Amino acid sequence: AWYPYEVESWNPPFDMASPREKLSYVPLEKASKPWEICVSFPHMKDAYWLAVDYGVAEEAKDLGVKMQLVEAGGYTELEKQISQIEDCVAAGANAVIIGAISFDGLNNLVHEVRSKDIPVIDVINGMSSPELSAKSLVSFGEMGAKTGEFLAKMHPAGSDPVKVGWFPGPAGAGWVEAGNTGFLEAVKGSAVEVVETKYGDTGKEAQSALIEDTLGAYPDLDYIAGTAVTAEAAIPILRSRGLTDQIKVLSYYYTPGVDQGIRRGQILAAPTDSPVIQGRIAVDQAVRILEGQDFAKHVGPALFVVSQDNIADFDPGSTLAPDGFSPVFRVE
Amino acid sequence: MSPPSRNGATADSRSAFHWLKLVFVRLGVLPFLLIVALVTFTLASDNFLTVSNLTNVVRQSVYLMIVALGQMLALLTGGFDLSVGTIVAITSVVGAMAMAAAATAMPDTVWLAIALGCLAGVLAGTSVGLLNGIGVSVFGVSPFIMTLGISSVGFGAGLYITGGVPVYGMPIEFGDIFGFGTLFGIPVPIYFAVGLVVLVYLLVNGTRLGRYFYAVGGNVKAARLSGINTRLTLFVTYVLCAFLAAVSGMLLTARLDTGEANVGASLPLESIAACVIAGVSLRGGVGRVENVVLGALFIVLVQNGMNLARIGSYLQMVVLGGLLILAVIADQIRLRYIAAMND
Amino acid sequence: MSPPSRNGATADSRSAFHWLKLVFVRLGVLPFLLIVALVTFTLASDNFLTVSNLTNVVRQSVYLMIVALGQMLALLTGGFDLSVGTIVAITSVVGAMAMAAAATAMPDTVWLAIALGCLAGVLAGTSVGLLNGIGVSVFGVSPFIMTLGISSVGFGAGLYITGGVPVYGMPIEFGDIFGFGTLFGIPVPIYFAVGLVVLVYLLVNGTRLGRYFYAVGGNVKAARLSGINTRLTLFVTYVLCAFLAAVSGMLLTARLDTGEANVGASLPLESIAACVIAGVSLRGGVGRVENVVLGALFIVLVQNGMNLARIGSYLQMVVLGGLLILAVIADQIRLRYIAAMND
Amino acid sequence: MNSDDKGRGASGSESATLLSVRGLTKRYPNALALADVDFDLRAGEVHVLFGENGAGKSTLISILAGANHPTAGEILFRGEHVRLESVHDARRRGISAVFQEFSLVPQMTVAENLFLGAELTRGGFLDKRALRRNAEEIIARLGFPLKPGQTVLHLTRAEQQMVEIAKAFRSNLSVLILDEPTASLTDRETEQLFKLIEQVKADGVGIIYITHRLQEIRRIGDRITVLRDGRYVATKDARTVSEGELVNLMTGRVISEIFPTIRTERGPEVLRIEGLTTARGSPVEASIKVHAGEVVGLAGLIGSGKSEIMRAAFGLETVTAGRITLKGEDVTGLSPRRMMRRGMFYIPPDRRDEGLVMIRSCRENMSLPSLDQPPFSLGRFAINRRGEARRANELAERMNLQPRRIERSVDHFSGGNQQKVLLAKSLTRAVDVYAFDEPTVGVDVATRASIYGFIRDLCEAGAAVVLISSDLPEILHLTHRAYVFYRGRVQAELAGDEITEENLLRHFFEREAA
Ligand SMILES: Nc1ncnc2c1ncn2[C@@H]1O[C@H](COP(=O)(O)OP(=O)(O)OP(=O)(O)O)[C@@H](O)[C@H]1O
Ligand SMILES: Nc1ncnc2c1ncn2[C@@H]1O[C@H](COP(=O)(O)OP(=O)(O)OP(=O)(O)O)[C@@H](O)[C@H]1O
Ligand SMILES: [Mg+2]
Ligand SMILES: [Mg+2]
Repeated sequence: AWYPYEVESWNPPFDMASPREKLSYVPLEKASKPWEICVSFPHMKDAYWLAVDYGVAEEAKDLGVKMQLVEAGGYTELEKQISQIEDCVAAGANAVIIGAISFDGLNNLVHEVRSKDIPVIDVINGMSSPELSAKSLVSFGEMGAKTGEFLAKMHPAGSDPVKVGWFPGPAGAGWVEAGNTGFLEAVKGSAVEVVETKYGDTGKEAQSALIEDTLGAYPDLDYIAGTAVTAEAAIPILRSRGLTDQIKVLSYYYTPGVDQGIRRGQILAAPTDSPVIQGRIAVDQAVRILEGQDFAKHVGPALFVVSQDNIADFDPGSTLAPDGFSPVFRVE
Repeated sequence: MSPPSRNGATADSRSAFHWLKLVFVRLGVLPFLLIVALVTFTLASDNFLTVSNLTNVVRQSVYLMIVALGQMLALLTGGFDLSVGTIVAITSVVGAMAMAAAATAMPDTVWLAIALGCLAGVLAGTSVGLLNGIGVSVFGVSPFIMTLGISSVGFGAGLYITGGVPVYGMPIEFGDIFGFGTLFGIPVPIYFAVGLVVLVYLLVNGTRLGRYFYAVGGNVKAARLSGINTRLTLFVTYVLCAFLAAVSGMLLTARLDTGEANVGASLPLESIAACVIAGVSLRGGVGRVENVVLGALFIVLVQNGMNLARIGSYLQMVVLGGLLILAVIADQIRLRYIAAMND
Repeated sequence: MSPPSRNGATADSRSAFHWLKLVFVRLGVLPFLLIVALVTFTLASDNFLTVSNLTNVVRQSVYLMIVALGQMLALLTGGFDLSVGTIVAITSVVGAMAMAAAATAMPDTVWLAIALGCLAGVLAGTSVGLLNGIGVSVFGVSPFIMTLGISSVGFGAGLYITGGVPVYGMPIEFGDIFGFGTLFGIPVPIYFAVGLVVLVYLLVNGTRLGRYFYAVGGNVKAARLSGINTRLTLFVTYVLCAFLAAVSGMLLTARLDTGEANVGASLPLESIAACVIAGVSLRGGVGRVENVVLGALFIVLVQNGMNLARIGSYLQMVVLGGLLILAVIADQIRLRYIAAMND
Repeated sequence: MNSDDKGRGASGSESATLLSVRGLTKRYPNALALADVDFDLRAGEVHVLFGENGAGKSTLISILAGANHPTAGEILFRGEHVRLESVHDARRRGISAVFQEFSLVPQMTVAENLFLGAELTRGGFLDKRALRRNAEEIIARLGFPLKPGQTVLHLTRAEQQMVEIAKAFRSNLSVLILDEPTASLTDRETEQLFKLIEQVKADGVGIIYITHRLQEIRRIGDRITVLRDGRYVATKDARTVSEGELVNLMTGRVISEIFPTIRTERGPEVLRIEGLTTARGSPVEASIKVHAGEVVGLAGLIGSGKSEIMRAAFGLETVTAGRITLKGEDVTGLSPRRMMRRGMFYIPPDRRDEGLVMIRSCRENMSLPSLDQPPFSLGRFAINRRGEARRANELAERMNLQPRRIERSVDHFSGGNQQKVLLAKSLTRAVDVYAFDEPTVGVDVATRASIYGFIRDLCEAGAAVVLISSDLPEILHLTHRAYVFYRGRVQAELAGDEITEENLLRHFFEREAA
């Protein structure tokens, strides 16, 4: 079993600035009845959300509830996400778990859904609505910050300055802006100089082009830090240019490609926010609320950085869907 | 056509078939597809055929429908508008910013703030159409490229204005009324959609300008030689299209309660799909408002039905793509029938 | 045209202008834009005008260029192929899976595994084109809708196969050679691109089939009445277009070192933009291979230059959109010159 | 080509039947285009097909050319049953056709069009040099003023017609089908074509020739078959049959006079064009003037600028020098819309290209120019649908549209009937100056008479009519005054009795003779 799992809990909830305490999260054994739970994701096109899918689907099976997953197809599809959640509720969902496309844009919807007495759980991305029933997430800002801290610790102020190319992801997406801010804050005051911030779609070819162009502009770069796709794309490029030893790669979240990269020594480190666990906890929270049990209102797995030093002890089951897992949209 | 004969069952069934065929030829494949969809989804999910769900579908389809109306105008004249998504986004951002600013400046006059915000948003969106119109009519740039280029420019500009962060601070009344309000049990956005549909219907079918859309799309040269100001017509087309998209953008903003630069990316292709499913020709000169309304409804209905029937989203993509193709094949057959029936 | 006169500076400058105008009319606006871009970016960034960066640009443009060649065929016949992105994705996924499986099954024969993988990928991609071709030529579905629908279907299918997770496990030699290898200092993908450009050039300009692309795009009815098998021509067009996209997909897979269902989303519009910038008409029947090659190069060059010149990504969108429109306006002016010169 | 000039030698009943058709029927679901038609063609004869607009002539030949498939009936070619699957198939057997509607690819050059679908190749690749050489040969043989490298897009309708004709002459011919090939040609090119027809005839080629011009029948026809309402009516010897009889066979009634006499009460000058030069270089410094109540003819060879002067006046060309005055006001450079509002109407020669919105209905096409006026308008912006339908019906009646279905889209009508819709457009609003550019292209004799009738009515009601025509008899019989154009310049102005064939023709060629 995955539990007990070390998580942090914010109190008062829904404020990331609140003091947090460490908890050992233990889910319910079984639900009392097969609740219908609706899960909405921004998309299901990459390994990150696949991991969350794995988490919610497994937990739904473990608890014996039904799960229906909808995905909007991308971060530009806010209207579609709203429609899909409405449809889900119309189809008789007892609880809704949302991986939000927009921080504020779903508040009205949350209000509507809550007014029908349906619990709404915020997973992964975060929403600003005060009416949410619970949150199972960490701040992506902290993911960026963890990565930045990792770098800053290696290159504290006063040491030789190093140059970093920073690739936070598609411009305008909430998690990207948060990660960007966190990262930049964390490296401030250290010997780390962010020489270039390049936004771009998280398609591998787009990131490849960005990396190549950045290498062109900064032949003396020391680090490439960015999305998992960036990190994965960087590996063959560096290898082909014989820069593997000169330029190190960091990702600010964790995917199977990053995992493999770290194990092979191609990627230096990446923080993990245990997305599988976040998914599991969200389902557990939903069931607890439905059954009127005690629940933690605002929790998120403790972040930790996986690097080449500690990868041997790292259990990817909290972070990655297993090999060969194919997306589950429905759990009966 | 020949009067139905009256002897026996075969003749009856034949005349029923004939009648169906007539309906098909007059109204196209959409009514049939809608019926098939309704029946299928009713069987697949208990929650589908309920007043609340169907109301929900209609309300959800409002945004696509209004945009598709504008898109239809562009298609009628033989063009495209690939910038409708950007227009929606810009309207949303500018409208929200203006409304929030106005609401802060004069917290007591909420209505004025709302009105100002809407005005600013719609003006901003429409002015994108102005650019499209100028490019297409004055410089003769092909609509595909003009609107594609503008959509890239506009999207960049929208992100630049907001830094990618949603805009908040609009009066709560705005969302409450225009996004979520109901009147006589019917959601407010539906009234807007109905109003605009009626207006566009009248415009297209009852006015000179409407006729000119068809003429310009059917044969620009002939239109010009018939004394039509074809450039002006094209210009107006893109402005109107942008205006409709902008209204849709404001309604969407009310629904979202924030101004978002990240909305509408799928609207250009979806609105074109709605039109084409409805039998609007991509070559220009052919298309009917009523069908476009049905087309938009159909697309949203199928998505809703599949969600209710709990079909996985990968499969949904496959089904939607397939339906699109199917609808056009059916329309192709219909055109052959028409050529056969011959008026 | 009149011979340049020979008296004094004004005449000289006039003849220089005349000469420039001639170049403009013959070659279009692209050479000028390329020169302007080269000069601008050289001034803006020291790293731009280096052999390594320019090689990099050419290598980056390979994928878009090959896809644009295929897109050009579709545009020549008066169609579109909006499914090129999906074709690239499907090729990548299927090719990578087949290659990985083959490599696991017979770890000693790396080359066989690579060959099998490439074959499987290209076949899978091309078969998507087969569907497009059947839809367009047999059922008469408009290419816009057919390829849009297929692209939705294919994307759903691709994601279904992989769940969005990259496909790993290809032999390392594949990426090392076809993605990153160089031969005489020139990246291997460039050889592929050059080879395909030459082939397509010969096909389009030297063969009957090539002529038929233009004829079908220029006037289908006339082509049919001239005894051309227009359906077969259309069918071949979409299959060829898909084949080219598939080759590009395999090369991209080598470059990315993984099979990805998420690549290529921007290719349809980008490849159309590359063609249109190059003067390919969206109405069909007009376009030249050499210009399309320049068009693809230009788009990638500008992106690269802006990255080197450290232009923010929001502004990049604005610049790219603006350039697209500008290029087409210039082409419009060129057409007017041509009409005036009247050959 | 061995042009042993033995005249019409090969013609006559003794020569073999090349192509014959038995019981041919073509049913469009709601229209019977051909009903049980028999027809045969001998080697070395010109067999004319004659009949009203919509009689089924084009349908018949499109079946023979493989472009269309019959519902019933059989085709025998050189005594054998054949199924002509496609144009390609027919052409392989030596059956080559010039269709009424052009089949040219506008973006391609003349040479490329000539060999479209039959490109010469060497080792799998196009043999461009041979292509150009052969194109030049064909053009030279035909004597048409075409350049192989010209893009078809930039050609006038007449020039396109020549390309179309040249296309048919390119291959191993045994049957040549010509559907109104001279509809846009002037006499000179027509003569050229006839010479060619004589030549191939001598080689034993059978020619099916469709025309509405009676003088042509007499000039080249050997036999003539008349169709009416898709049915076979009669086959006659072209040299002995009288015009009256033909018209009677065709329409079932007698038409006494094709050309009416138009009375003229010359009113004030309404249109004056002075020293007009356009950007395109034709016309050059041309001046004409037109008075109310008269018909002014503009004649000249192809490309002489007779069309362009009126196009320029109507705002369709860029004027670089000169002045256009309409009813005393300077209207130089105004757009077609403004010109129409001020009282001028121009009917273009190419109905498909510039005249009609083919996919829309007749009603919409007819009313298009006048939606701003009653009975079509309702208030400032709206359309009066009922008034529109009523007026459109009246016009269809007046123009004798066949079939009288105003809601049908224009492209489902026969060529001549499309022309009627085009002309009906000019009757929707009252204007002072009408300019008709080749108004009777492809129109049958009876309809032509009625078109002339309404030109007369317009003129007698006090309007000014400019008639631009390549058809000399029209200029001869209808106009009160005529200008002859030559290479963009006004070569001569003839009035009244001076307008004779001899005079006109002299000015057509004068410069060349000099
Ligand atoms: N595609 C079509 N669909 C339906 N009816 C058609 C179609 N094409 C032609 N017809 C009908 O067939 C009949 C014969 O037309 P056809 O073009 O053969 O006439 P035609 O003798 O060539 O006339 P014209 O002298 O005007 O060219 C007409 O009544 C026409 O309306
Ligand atoms: N669209 C065009 N593009 C280029 N040149 C044109 C075009 N239309 C006409 N011209 C040229 O302008 C000249 C005059 O054309 P115009 O139409 O006035 O001739 P026309 O005497 O009416 O002959 P036609 O009998 O062919 O109508 C011709 O030399 C022709 O080649
Ligand atoms: Mg005809
Ligand atoms: Mg003319």
